[in-house]
Amino acid sequence: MPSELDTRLFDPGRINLLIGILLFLAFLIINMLRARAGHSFFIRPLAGLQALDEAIGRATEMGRPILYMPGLGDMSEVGTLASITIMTRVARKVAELGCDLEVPCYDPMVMAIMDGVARQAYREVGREHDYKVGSIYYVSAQQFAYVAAVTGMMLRDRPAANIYMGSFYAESLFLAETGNLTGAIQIAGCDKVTQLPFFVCACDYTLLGEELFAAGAYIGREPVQLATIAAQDWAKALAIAVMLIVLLLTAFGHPELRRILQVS
Amino acid sequence: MYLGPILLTFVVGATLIALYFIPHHQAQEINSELLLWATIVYAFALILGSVSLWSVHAQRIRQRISGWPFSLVTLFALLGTTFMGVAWGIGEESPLGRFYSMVNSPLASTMFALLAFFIASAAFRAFRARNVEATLLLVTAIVMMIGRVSVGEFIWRGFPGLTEWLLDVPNLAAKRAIAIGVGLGAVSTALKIILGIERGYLGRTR
Amino acid sequence: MTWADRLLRLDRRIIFLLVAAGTALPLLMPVNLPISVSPRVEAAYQTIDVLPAGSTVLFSLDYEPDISAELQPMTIAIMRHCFRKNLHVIALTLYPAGPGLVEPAIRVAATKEHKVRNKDYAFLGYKSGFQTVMIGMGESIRQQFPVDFYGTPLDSIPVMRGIRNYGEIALLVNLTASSAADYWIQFAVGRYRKPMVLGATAVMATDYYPYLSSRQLLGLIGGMKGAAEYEKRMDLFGDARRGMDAQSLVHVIVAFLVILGTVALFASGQRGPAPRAEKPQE
Amino acid sequence: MSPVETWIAAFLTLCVFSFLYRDNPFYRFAEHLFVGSAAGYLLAVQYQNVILPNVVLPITTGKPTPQTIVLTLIPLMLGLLMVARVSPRFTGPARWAIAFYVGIYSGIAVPGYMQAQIYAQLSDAVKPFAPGWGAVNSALVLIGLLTVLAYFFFSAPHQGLHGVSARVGIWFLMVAFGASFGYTVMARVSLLISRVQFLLRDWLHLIPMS
Repeated sequence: MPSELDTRLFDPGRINLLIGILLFLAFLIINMLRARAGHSFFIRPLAGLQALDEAIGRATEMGRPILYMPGLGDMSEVGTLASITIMTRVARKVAELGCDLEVPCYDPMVMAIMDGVARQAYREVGREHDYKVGSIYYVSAQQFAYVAAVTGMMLRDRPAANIYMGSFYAESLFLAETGNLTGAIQIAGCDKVTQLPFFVCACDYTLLGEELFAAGAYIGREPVQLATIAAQDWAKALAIAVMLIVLLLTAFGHPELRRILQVS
Repeated sequence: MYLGPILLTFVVGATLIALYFIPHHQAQEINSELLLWATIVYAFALILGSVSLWSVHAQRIRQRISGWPFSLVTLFALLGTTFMGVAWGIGEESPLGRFYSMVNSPLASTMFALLAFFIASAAFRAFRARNVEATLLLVTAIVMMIGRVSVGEFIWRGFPGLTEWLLDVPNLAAKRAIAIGVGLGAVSTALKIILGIERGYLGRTR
Repeated sequence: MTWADRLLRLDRRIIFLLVAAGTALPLLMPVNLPISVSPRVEAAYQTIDVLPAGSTVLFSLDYEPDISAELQPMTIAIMRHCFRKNLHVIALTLYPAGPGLVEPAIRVAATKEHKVRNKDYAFLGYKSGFQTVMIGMGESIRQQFPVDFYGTPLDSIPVMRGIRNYGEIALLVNLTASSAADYWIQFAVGRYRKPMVLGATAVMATDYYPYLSSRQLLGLIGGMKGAAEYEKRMDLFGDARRGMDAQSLVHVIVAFLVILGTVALFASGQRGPAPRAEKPQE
Repeated sequence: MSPVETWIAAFLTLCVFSFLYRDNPFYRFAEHLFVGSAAGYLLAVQYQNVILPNVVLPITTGKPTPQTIVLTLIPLMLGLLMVARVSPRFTGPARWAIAFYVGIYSGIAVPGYMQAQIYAQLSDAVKPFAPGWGAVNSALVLIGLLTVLAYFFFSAPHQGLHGVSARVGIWFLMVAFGASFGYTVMARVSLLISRVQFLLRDWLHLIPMS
């Protein structure tokens, strides 16, 4: 047999990756401890988030529903996870004001989770019985079947606000263009760079790439969540520092250090 | 009520991270088995989803909401395709296979093709050089569109080279920064979930 | 109302008609504009071209009918190239609707290059679960695909003899319209150190330039245009090259529309609708 | 495809194209047909490819060993908990299945993203500069990378040097968006070409078959 069965308990070629994960974990924990100790974190404001409340308010006045699309990513996409966190805020606001919410889902797992989030939000504001079963529903895990159903819904039910948060793909232009045609307020957040130009053009506010993840943490303004954004910034700073040091050393004839970034 | 599931997420997540560093063949088998389980859970979630789709349309029919006959179409299609696939399989020549290439394929590809029209209308209506940023976007887009096709070379021989440079230098730089940022965001979110800091997915908001 | 104002209110259906005409006319009356081969496609071509005869190339063809316009011609062209160089081909797909496209594509490529199933190539069929399959194949291909698409056990297929896992694969070719590419890069390239060539839709192509520069990918073929370039390099005349005239014309139309929109906006003296999307205020 | 199938496919193609004029009953019919058949198709595929071989067959065929039974029952239990969510009373138990599922994907994500998107990209970013004129490009890539990273710094206001970098970063971002946009036009047009090819060639026979 050409390749023997592997019996090693650790792959030494990956130790640098392990160190990276542990460092990042340390950044997270240090910043969370700082947050516990009462340190307040500055996070630059994200315009799209401030617009969310406004949009929900307007929908309530107009008596028309809000359409919340959690993207076409599954649970392995971080954009979906961020979308779930943003949904917690949207659902609570919607529950408070008592307007209609529609959440068509592409992934059944996401549907189940979103349903749980919304129920909980209604419970928290003490309106458990106002939650409409079936307002969060699965449409189809086939991309354009989903698009067909949602655009149809946009044209017929005329939601007052369309909120796109999560990982969107080719459907972005289709949905955003149709939404634009119906005159709804549109707020988007997407981590797929390729689709951003379309959201930027057709929506009132757009969270670009990583801002979507930050929004998830930013939204509750809880110190522990904000601390995680700070930890990410530390990691970014570390990455920049490592890059510059290695480049400088290379310029002075010592390219060896580059190996610390190579994983087997 | 939440402690159990949070612990489960922690154990499963931490195990999968550990397995990345353990090349032992038995460890890798455990890895495959766990991934398979996730696939199975998803399959059951899809059953849950289909029930949800069914009840939404059944409700529309029961309450005679405008356009309810169309919901009948959805229900028939759902029931019919599921039955065909479970009874006779999903192969290329099975009834479902033929149905798919006759109905789903043309519908999906035509929906996709509509985007060509939408993109043209968006190009006219929304993509306008309002400020420096928008102008940069537009000029790059036009150079790309013209430079990547035969006509571009006809107009100016330097076009293909220019598009390659745009892709290789500014595009590479921006995409790389985004990849790093998104990567960090992803690692951070995943770690938060594994550590139980982020619990939104369990329906717990605080 | 000035001409510019009127132009700004143009019914979008007129634009739709323009696009429809721009697509149909060149298909009915082709002029076959010349095309040149870009360095990325050339790199992909060379990667395959230098493999010694008898090496095994693994194709993961992860796409469905809706996107096949871009990837199907690519599959045929690259496979024909492998067959011409007497390479062994193993194909699989991670999409349930994939086999309906992949099977005919291999058959066309093999027939044109006079190759025989099981002797020169094998088609393993579909298996669900991206990461599961990719990681599992690192352990054993047979465990993931005990039998091929036609139900033949892998052990009785000559071309599969001695092929256990990625260890015996010389090159991975992934043609996809989805994040399957990311996972192949993470697992086959990252975990198992396999060289990889990517064929992607044009939309995805720009996102993968960083991976080319870092040599995680050895070549990149983007969309129908990329497929047309590959066809050209192979001296073939397939569906991709046939579509290129229409492609040129519609691009010109869209570019013209962008410019027209901007000119009309300035001529009308409006600042237009205030920029609706802006970066976050501070 | 047989002639009848081609006609049905062509009819559905036209139903969808009619949406360009405006929403109408034909489009609505196609839309509802599509939603139902897509959901049913996926369900059938999951049944045939996942549930049947991994859950049903291992315990119903041959003599299953205790190990097989346990390894099959665990995911089956988790799956059933998921389905039980149909009734609102069972949202609690379904959390176990969700917790397992999310745990798996978070666990894969950590080393996966760390390797492919952070280490590999950084390691390439610190490659020695290309010689000659290439060094200018290498420098530009580095500047672009640093400034776009600066734009995505959230815990500092965009002021001073950071403000300038973030602004330059936005320019790089816009060029990248433009490139994506150009390529997207290309992709969508290709798909339209293929649909028109189907209508003109396979259905109307106006252009010769290849």
